[in-house]
Amino acid sequence: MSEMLKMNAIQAINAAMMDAMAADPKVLVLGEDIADPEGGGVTGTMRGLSTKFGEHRVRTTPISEQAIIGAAIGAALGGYKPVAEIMLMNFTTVCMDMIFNHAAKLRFMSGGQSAVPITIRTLTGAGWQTAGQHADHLEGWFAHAAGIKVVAPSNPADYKGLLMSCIQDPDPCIFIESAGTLFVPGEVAADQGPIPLGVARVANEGTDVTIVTWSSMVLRAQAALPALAEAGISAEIIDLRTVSPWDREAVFASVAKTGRAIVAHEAVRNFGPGAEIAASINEELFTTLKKPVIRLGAPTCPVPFSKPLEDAFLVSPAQVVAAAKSLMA
Amino acid sequence: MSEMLKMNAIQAINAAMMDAMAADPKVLVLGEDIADPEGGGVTGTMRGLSTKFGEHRVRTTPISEQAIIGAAIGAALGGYKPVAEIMLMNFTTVCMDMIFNHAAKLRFMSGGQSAVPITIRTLTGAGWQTAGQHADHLEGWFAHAAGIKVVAPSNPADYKGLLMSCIQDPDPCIFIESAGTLFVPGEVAADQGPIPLGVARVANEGTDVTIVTWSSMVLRAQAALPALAEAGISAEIIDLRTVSPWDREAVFASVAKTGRAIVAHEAVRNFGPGAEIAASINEELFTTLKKPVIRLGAPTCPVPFSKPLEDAFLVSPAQVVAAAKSLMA
Amino acid sequence: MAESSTANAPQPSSAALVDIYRRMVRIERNDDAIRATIRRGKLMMPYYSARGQEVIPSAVSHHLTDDDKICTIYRGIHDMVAKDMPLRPLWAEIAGRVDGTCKGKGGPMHLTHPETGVMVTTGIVGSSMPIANGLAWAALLDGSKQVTVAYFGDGASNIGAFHESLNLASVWKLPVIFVCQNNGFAEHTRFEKATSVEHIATRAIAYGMPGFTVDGNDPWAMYEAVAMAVERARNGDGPTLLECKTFRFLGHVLGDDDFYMTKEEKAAAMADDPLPKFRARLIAEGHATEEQLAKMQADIEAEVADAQAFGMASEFPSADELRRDVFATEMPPQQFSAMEFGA
Amino acid sequence: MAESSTANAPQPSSAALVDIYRRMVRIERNDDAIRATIRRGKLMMPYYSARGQEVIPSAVSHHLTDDDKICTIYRGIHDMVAKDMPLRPLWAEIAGRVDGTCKGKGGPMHLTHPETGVMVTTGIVGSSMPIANGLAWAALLDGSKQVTVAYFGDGASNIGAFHESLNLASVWKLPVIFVCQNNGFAEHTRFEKATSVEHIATRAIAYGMPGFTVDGNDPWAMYEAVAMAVERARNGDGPTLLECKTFRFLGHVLGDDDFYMTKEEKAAAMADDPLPKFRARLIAEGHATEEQLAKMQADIEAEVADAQAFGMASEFPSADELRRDVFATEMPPQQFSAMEFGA
Ligand SMILES: Cc1ncc(C[n+]2csc(CCOP(=O)(O)OP(=O)(O)O)c2C)c(N)n1
Ligand SMILES: Cc1ncc(C[n+]2csc(CCOP(=O)(O)OP(=O)(O)O)c2C)c(N)n1
Ligand SMILES: [Mg+2]
Ligand SMILES: [Mg+2]
Repeated sequence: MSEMLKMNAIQAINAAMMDAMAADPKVLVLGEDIADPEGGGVTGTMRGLSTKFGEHRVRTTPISEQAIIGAAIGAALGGYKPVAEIMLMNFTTVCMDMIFNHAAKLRFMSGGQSAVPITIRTLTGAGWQTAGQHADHLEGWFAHAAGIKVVAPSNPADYKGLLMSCIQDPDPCIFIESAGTLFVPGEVAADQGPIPLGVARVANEGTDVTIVTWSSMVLRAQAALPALAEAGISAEIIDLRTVSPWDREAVFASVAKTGRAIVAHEAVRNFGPGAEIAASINEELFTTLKKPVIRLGAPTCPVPFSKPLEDAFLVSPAQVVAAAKSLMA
Repeated sequence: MSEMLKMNAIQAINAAMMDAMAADPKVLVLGEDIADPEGGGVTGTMRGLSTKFGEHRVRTTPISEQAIIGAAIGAALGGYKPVAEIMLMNFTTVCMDMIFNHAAKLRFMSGGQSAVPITIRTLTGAGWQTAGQHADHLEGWFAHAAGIKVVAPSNPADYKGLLMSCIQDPDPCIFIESAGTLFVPGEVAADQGPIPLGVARVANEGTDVTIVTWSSMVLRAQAALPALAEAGISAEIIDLRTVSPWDREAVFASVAKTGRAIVAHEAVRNFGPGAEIAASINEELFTTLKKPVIRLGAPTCPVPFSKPLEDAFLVSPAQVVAAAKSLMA
Repeated sequence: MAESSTANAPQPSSAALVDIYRRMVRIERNDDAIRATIRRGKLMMPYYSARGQEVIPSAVSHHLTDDDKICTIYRGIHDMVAKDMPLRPLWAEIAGRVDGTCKGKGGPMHLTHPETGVMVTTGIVGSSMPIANGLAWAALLDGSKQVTVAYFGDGASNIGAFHESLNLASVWKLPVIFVCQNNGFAEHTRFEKATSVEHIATRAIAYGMPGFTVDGNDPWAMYEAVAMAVERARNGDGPTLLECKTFRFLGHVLGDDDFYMTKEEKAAAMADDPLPKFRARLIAEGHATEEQLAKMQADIEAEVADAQAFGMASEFPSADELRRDVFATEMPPQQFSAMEFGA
Repeated sequence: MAESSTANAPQPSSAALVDIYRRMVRIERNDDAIRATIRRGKLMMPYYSARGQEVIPSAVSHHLTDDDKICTIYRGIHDMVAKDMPLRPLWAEIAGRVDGTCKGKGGPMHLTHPETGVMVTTGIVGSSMPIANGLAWAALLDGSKQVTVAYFGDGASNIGAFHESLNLASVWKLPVIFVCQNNGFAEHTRFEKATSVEHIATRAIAYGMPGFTVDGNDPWAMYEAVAMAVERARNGDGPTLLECKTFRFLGHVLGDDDFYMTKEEKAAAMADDPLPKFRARLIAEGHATEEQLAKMQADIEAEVADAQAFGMASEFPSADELRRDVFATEMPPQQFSAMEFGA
């Protein structure tokens, strides 16, 4: 086994980019402030890339998200593998046409002639008091769109391995970096390579309740484990890692075993991505389920500024515990 | 009871606009080609308005959807009730920031100081062979967004009454006009007034299976009724009319009665709005349900051009029948 | 504000003029056949004819090779035909058949043919431009001399994507040409009612880019303007904005009754039809003979007839096609839909 | 290309100059207090200081009344303070408290105060402009003389919303003023690296609109340019684009280490701080006395101290606030979330 390195998600993203760009001269990077004269990205994830690989491959852009995604799509049609940064997920709303009507559809609409192997990296998530326009988890929108894969890691090793897979993938991927996961250190193998998309990870084994989750919510579910153990509840945490297409087999296998399921995410609960997973579990395991699936997600409101409100907005470990207890009752 | 008029949805929309503009000088209209010199809208829904109420209140715009929704929001903040047309629903992707980050959030982010009583009318739906970028049903996205109401009528009377309610509503509404419903005539009372938002309609009473649906899919569900009757299945069709917030009481009451539910819509099934409703039914009526809820929706692909593919893309009455039979089996 | 094109530009040879004319005839004959087929009820589709705008893409494509790329729009079949896209897969596509260039899945608004450089056809106003930039960036990285053309309409010059694209192209000095086909109307809206500037080419000033307003119905003016823009792009001098003034004879979409324009202006435009005018001048000035052009037209008509027959005879795709080309890998049914309840 | 402002414009009176200075001091003293409070760990928020940019909104607001509206951005507290927004609800808001102008729900990036015309504060680059147009349209319909100002940065001039907004404002002749605060940087990106034109004001040509590049740190130049733009708007002559050149002393966001600029350029800009310069000139030219300005400053400091104390003493909102103001009607819990599992 290779040496294990301690790093956070930012460093893991950087390592993935370094590896990917070194391995494949077709990999490009573009986005606001991402070249080194501008700091290698606002959180430093792209640091060093333009110095090492040149500003022709690593380009800082104007604040023009439609032009960013358009340039990525066009370069992809020209044979490249661009990694485009949309600084925050809420800003995908100014370039949603390029993502939804073009990147995601060109392969299908062209009858397979046009591949768009782009990766859109984007940061989001509540917790930093950035309020209503900087923290929405919109993976549900992208999961509902045909033709784009939705990836949302929770830990540094997955950040590295999944980003590498997104870059190599022949289809467009949106890669979601969530605030709550960004500075949490973890172990990453020095030679960590691609981790396949669409394959979930068992973040904790258990027998009583399955918690299906991803991204920042994985950490909050893990934070509930001591209290769950104390309550005598053995929880299995399935970290989906890829929200679409999601790992149906892994989820169904776990719920078949436990007979109880919680689907939890940071995104708003109402019409959120958890509904698909809950509905699917009900469809597949109707007779196996001991209790109806519980969905946990943010309340139906914009992300609030005030700290106590922001705390209340996020699904807490205590809510996870309460949900699990109600399933065991 | 007032005189009943025969009209289609286009005429009903026009009638709603005429009434609303005559009743309230604060009602404005803006969008591409919507004044009379440009034909009163591409389908003629706005015909006659600018002639009657003046081009200061009924303004044809440039092809600038961000500017359209922005102007609507600003005019709303200035005390008006603008009805903005985004010609087709897919074009909401070029102004999604204005809709999602601004129209839907300003009331909350301002702590209640800013009301944005705008109505966004938009046409969509497969069936006209307009292919991948002109026919997506994206109500699931808007339903997932806090702060905006999502209305999707199926028949002329509802078109009129619900549009009037959207215009009067103190909050932003997106009003979805679906191709399949546009030219189907129906009876509308001459004095048809507002129909409350958030209240479903029983489109067909039945006892065996509940079909929860809206917009164009209501017609396809109704088309399944003869075959269902032939199979001895008594189906209750609930036309939600408002997708968000939806009428939970009406749905739960019907499913409590039938014990079987189908949720059907034209939108893509995967991570679609039906998932929320199916998941909620499972949550509320877990022990009452005789079979798992079935969700019907479009396959996970862009809307195809070729006629046989477009036909296969849409949920057919036959699929509804097959689903109902499987619930009865 | 718009610069007018330079005096010392290259003049087209007879061969060049005849080549431009050939592309125009191919566009017109094909357009005519499409309309006839729709009218006979044999083709079902929204059709945005470009009748009257033939000169623009013909002059543009004359200066391009198969390696050069175009991104075009719903009103773009003329652009593709000018780019020498083969007509058989085009017809099969608009008929929604498996032999269509997009297997019938894209249809007329999304025709794609990478071999001849037809990279993207979009139905979203303004969206040809951001993608064209990316193709041009790829060409720069490749070190090729390849040029990318983004076609769009006058109405599209008011949408955000136009602005972002021209700015980026200028800052990155991309080998791209922005060709605005200004036909005076956006659907039913007059240019003046929606646009704050007299000449769209003036907007080039806002991007430190050369911009020219050209008579898009004049093959000589177009030849010259495109030659210059292509040369700039190939020399690494960056993008150019060409505003090409023209007129669409058949309204926005087939069936449109043109109520929004005066009979007089339409009649005047049609009386000035660039196609017969150019033909007459080619013969009068000795660039071609009557026989030569008649033969050319007959050949083209045969090509169109063959393509039409081919397209209409092709099979419809099977419903399995819905699961293909969503991703590179075929979608497994369970990720796809509740098709198990299908009929 | 940018026109320079006219020679026969009105000159500011002493009272006007002192009023502009007052607004500047209020901005600066308030900014200083916010930064000090953040540094003491008493306020948690992303803070985009506008230190160095005080002249621009002060000169603008001098020409406005409470009925006139502004739409501003995340770096916009200076714009609000210049508009005489009261400081108590401002402080309570940035502290996330119930007495905040947005009940603590919006925070510093979404401060709103309709009574003083602070209509929208947006965190999305470019989005102040489309909304400002609508307010201006409403004013036109009302038949009022009300003016709307849209503030934005140099980086925002490259986004699509800028283009759509200026075009619409021009075509509709809206009483709106587009005030670009060009501080030379968009986050860490230099103006030149992202922008294809030397002067943003040049872009006004693309919209048939007057555009001026003004020294945004010169109160006299700003006074004059704004006077003209406001007069145009009130007279029904339509929109104006003002590009106001300035510099932000404290980087993009508090904590930013300015690595992307040279020490020299920063030092030069700070040596040219408009605030002490203006103060000295006010006294030297006899517009105000030392004592008068000292008293003014003391009063402002007292106001700021009071607001700060008020804000920090206000209560935090209760979690029920999450269900309020989503819609006009409070959300019923079951439409809202799975809060029943809450803790
Ligand atoms: C973003 C967007 N908005 C609106 C439309 C609807 N639409 C289709 S074509 C068109 C007019 C475009 O006019 P122009 O750019 O002048 O091109 P032309 O059709 O004249 O060739 C409009 C408004 C669209 N397709 N995309
Ligand atoms: C649409 C969008 N893209 C990106 C961002 C992230 N962002 C916030 S401020 C900023 C820089 C803006 O620069 P400028 O317009 O010059 O204003 P300044 O901050 O200098 O006042 C960026 C890129 C954003 N908020 N919105
Ligand atoms: Mg046009
Ligand atoms: Mg700036």
